[in-house]
Amino acid sequence: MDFDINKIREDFPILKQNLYSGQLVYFDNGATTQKPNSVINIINEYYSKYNSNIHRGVHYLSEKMTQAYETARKTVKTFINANSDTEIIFTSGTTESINLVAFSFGEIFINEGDEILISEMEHHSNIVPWQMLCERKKAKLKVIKLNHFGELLLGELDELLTDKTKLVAITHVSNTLGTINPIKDIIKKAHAKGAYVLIDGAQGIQHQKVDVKDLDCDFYAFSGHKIYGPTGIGILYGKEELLNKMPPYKGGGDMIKSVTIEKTVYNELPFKFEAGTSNFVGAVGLDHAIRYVQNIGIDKIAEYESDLATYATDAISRIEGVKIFGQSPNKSSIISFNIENIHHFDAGMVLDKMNIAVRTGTHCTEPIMKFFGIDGTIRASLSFYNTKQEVDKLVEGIKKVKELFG
Amino acid sequence: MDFDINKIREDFPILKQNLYSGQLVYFDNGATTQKPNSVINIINEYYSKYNSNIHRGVHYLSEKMTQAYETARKTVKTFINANSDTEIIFTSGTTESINLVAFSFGEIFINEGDEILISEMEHHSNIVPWQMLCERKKAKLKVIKLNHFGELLLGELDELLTDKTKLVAITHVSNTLGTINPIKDIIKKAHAKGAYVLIDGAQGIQHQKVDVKDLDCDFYAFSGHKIYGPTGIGILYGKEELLNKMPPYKGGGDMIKSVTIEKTVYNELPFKFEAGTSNFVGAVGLDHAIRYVQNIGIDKIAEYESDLATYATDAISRIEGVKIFGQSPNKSSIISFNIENIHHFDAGMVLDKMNIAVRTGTHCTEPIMKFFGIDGTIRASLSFYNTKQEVDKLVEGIKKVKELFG
Amino acid sequence: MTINEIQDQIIEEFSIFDDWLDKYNYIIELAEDVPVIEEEHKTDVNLISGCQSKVWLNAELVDGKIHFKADSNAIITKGIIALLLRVFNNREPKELIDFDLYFIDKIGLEQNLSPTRANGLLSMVKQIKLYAIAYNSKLNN
Amino acid sequence: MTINEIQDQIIEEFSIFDDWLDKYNYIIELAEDVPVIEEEHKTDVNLISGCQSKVWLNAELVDGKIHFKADSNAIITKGIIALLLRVFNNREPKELIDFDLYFIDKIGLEQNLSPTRANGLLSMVKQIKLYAIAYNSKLNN
Ligand SMILES: Cc1ncc(COP(=O)(O)O)c(C=O)c1O
Ligand SMILES: Cc1ncc(COP(=O)(O)O)c(C=O)c1O
Repeated sequence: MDFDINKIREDFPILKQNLYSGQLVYFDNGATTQKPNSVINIINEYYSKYNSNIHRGVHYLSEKMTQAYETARKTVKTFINANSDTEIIFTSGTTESINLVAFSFGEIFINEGDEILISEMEHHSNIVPWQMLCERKKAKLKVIKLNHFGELLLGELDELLTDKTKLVAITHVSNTLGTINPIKDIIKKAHAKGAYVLIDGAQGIQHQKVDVKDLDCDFYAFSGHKIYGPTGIGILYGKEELLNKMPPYKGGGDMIKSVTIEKTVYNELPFKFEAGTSNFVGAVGLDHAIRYVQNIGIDKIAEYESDLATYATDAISRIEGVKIFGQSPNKSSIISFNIENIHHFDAGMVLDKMNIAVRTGTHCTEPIMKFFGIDGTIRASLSFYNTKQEVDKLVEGIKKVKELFG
Repeated sequence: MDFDINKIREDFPILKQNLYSGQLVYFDNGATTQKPNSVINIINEYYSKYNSNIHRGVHYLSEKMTQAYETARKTVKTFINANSDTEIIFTSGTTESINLVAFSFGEIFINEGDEILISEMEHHSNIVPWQMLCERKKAKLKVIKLNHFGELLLGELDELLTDKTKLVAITHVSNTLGTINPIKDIIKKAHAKGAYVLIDGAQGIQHQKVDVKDLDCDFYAFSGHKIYGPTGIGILYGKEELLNKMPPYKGGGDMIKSVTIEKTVYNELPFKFEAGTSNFVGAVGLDHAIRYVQNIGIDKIAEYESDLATYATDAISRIEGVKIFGQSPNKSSIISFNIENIHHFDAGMVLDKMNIAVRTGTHCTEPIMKFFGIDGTIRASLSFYNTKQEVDKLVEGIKKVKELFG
Repeated sequence: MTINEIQDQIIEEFSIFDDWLDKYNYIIELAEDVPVIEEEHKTDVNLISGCQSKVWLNAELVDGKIHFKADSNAIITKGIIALLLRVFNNREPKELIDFDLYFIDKIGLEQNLSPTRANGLLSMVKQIKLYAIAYNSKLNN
Repeated sequence: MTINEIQDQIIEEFSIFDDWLDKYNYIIELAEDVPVIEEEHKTDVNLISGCQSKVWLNAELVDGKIHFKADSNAIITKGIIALLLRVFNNREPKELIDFDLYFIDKIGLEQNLSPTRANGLLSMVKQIKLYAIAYNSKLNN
């Protein structure tokens, strides 16, 4: 299939939206992505024709909905090349996936004095759950530091990894700096020391091929809404052997085999971790979002986005007074920057009025801000439906901002 | 407004669906409810026009989406008459709401030797979280028993409530027996003993007026998908004073005020309990579901459903060999029954082929099954869009089942 | 007859039904043909528990062939068991290791063997295969 | 002038803009009018923290009137502060206890005072009211 940007843009109704004085330029893809018609329509269709609770139903609709839900699981399994369906847990998003591991893995694997290793570039969702776990279990949180290009100081990894390190929780791609971490190496080193590894894939999965078998990660977490799917659905991939050892996270319907007041027997994987009514329509939406990505081809997407990011980085960095944060050669299509003497919030407000949606602030990564000694950035995060013309509008916008506040 | 059943049915596209040999008769409303066009359309509209991540955005779409999300919170607040928006927490459903309380309330209020009181008619989602908590905290789980009408033996409440009882967790309406519990009395008695009360409102909220201020409950939990809203969204109401004392449940974005690796300051209510990207489109869907219910009027709904349930109970119980489980005078529109010498699963399969969707099995309430010495029932759960003609079809279906297996 | 010949025969038999209730009626009749497991063999070991219906399955190797006995507390499930055993019963282990079970789909009962339908039938088919493998290696030792 | 007279005046002034950037340009100019809080008063006590921009507000009662000084690290926020202080500054406490703030909506800046926009402005308006209440009860004692 050819990568036809005009045809692709046709698939996303919101991109035709007019804001104040012209067409939306949506560069806030790191926060959430837009949905293709195939996703919007399937949600509509399932609510209109097949909506029914899953798993325990004897009737037609329930059967149909259950099949769609389990098909979604298979789609995810194939997409990330997991060994089996049972390794794919539906959650409400990356944050819940990480909290699930922090609780359930934590309950059984983390004891007083153990260490958990994260990095200075983590999203709060991959910091706070570990802080909470460390507090509960009297364990220690350790940190891989950054350099000024926004890369991890992996030279220090050998020292940071000790016999007490039980888990390394690291982001695949930094949502603020765009840095793509060499996770395969990190996983190998951690495993050599006997530590397990969780990858926060919130910004990884939608931009490049992820093969959990090849990576050999123990957990991989991501959100549906960041890969063109609906809100309220996410994935935790976990190795079956580990998931089997972990106690359940939430209790309720569907995660049990039998219940008496005295004793409850938990269900097998993946249901053990899916308590209560799942977001089954959300799962179907995610299924179709992934199919959409597969249809284009994740490698084609990566190539196009990389090209666009290079173009944007080049254009933005030519503007005088602009400083880009995150300059690793291994970068995703996320560009964080500030304009000299102009508050990021002021810039964002003016860009907004020029119909350009960027994010401003700390992007839920305060430790990165502290490292760079700033209190926020302007972040343009690009997706495969964005264009160079849109980048040009952003450049124009930045110039206008400079003029206004100059 | 007049209750015009034909007009109402027009609002639900799925009700026109043809299955094997005729129009769907959907009597599985206890499992999940169908969605009116207003809900389906608003989801479509938000994904097509306004989709954007909430709370931290400086741009138009983000502002728009945030407002819609916070408006949804206000709608819920008004609907259940809470004191303030800050008492309305968005969760993924009843099960998560209860687990949140089990964890966060549990962390601070439950100590070794304390007691939690539930009932024999609880859904697994209101049993297992408490079992898990009791195991973690070495607390004790106690149970209010049933009588053969499917009512709670509240005479024993005075003995069951002790100085050690910290929480009573009880369902508003039994999803299997239909019993409407006298929760206002139970709450009063529990409070008199110094115990807090959580009400599982999964089957309560959609069928009758719920006023949390009048009830004076400490927590009230329900699911969006059971009140004509989308999947993946639910509510926890909690008294502000209590929620303020409770530590957060999940860690991540949006629930923090500031994060350093060393120390995290949590955000205020309700955000403290909403870690990560919320199901914001789901919240908007729930908003419109509640508006739909408000437009008809919850009292009108209750009246119509009560009438329909009486008709159905009467008709079903006239069939020879049918035994109804749950015969409280205070009943919701849920009718559980078995047919003599016929397995509920066989009956369900045949009814399905007659286009009638009922649920069969334990309905996630195994302790009720144990109490009645059965391993399942056939459950018809009725909603305001069902009709007497549909009930007649069910009666016909049951007769056919008897014929086939007779 | 081979496994496939019997499957084809069943498909042929079912081709006359164009009404679901007639089909179920026939399946209900078939339920009486199941070589019923003795009460004392209805033990937990032989129980294949679905969430919705229970299935018991017992196997014995007699003269190099596997004799199955089974039962279910739901009649339609039991009727389908009758069909399955008509195909699988009294065969040599090696015949049961690698087969293509297609008749269920063809007669429109695929829902009953879907992994999401918790009636125990899919597990029963898996169990039959496991017995076959076990007995086969026993015979070859 | 009364609070409302000033509000009407501002609405009048803004009515000439039909372009957002012109409007912002004007607000940016206004930012220079803010009675700026002294650096030593930019303490945590005076900080109203929004997630996106910071706002400092200091109040003093002089001759029965409240003198406000303020600042922000974002210019547009500061410009809006200038407008707010034009309305609220140097008034008797009782004037500031119960007022209807309508000009922000009318000039199209309502987003900046929405509870969901974390720029500190809404908190600042609340803070102004709190100061007024406190000083008022002080005056009446
Ligand atoms: C009484 C009761 N409680 C709790 C639940 C769980 O609700 P959910 O599965 O939406 O979390 C249900 C629904 O099945 C229910 O009927
Ligand atoms: C790197 C990273 N991790 C985790 C998250 C949290 O994802 P969600 O909010 O969908 O749970 C995000 C998204 O903001 C992210 O960018």
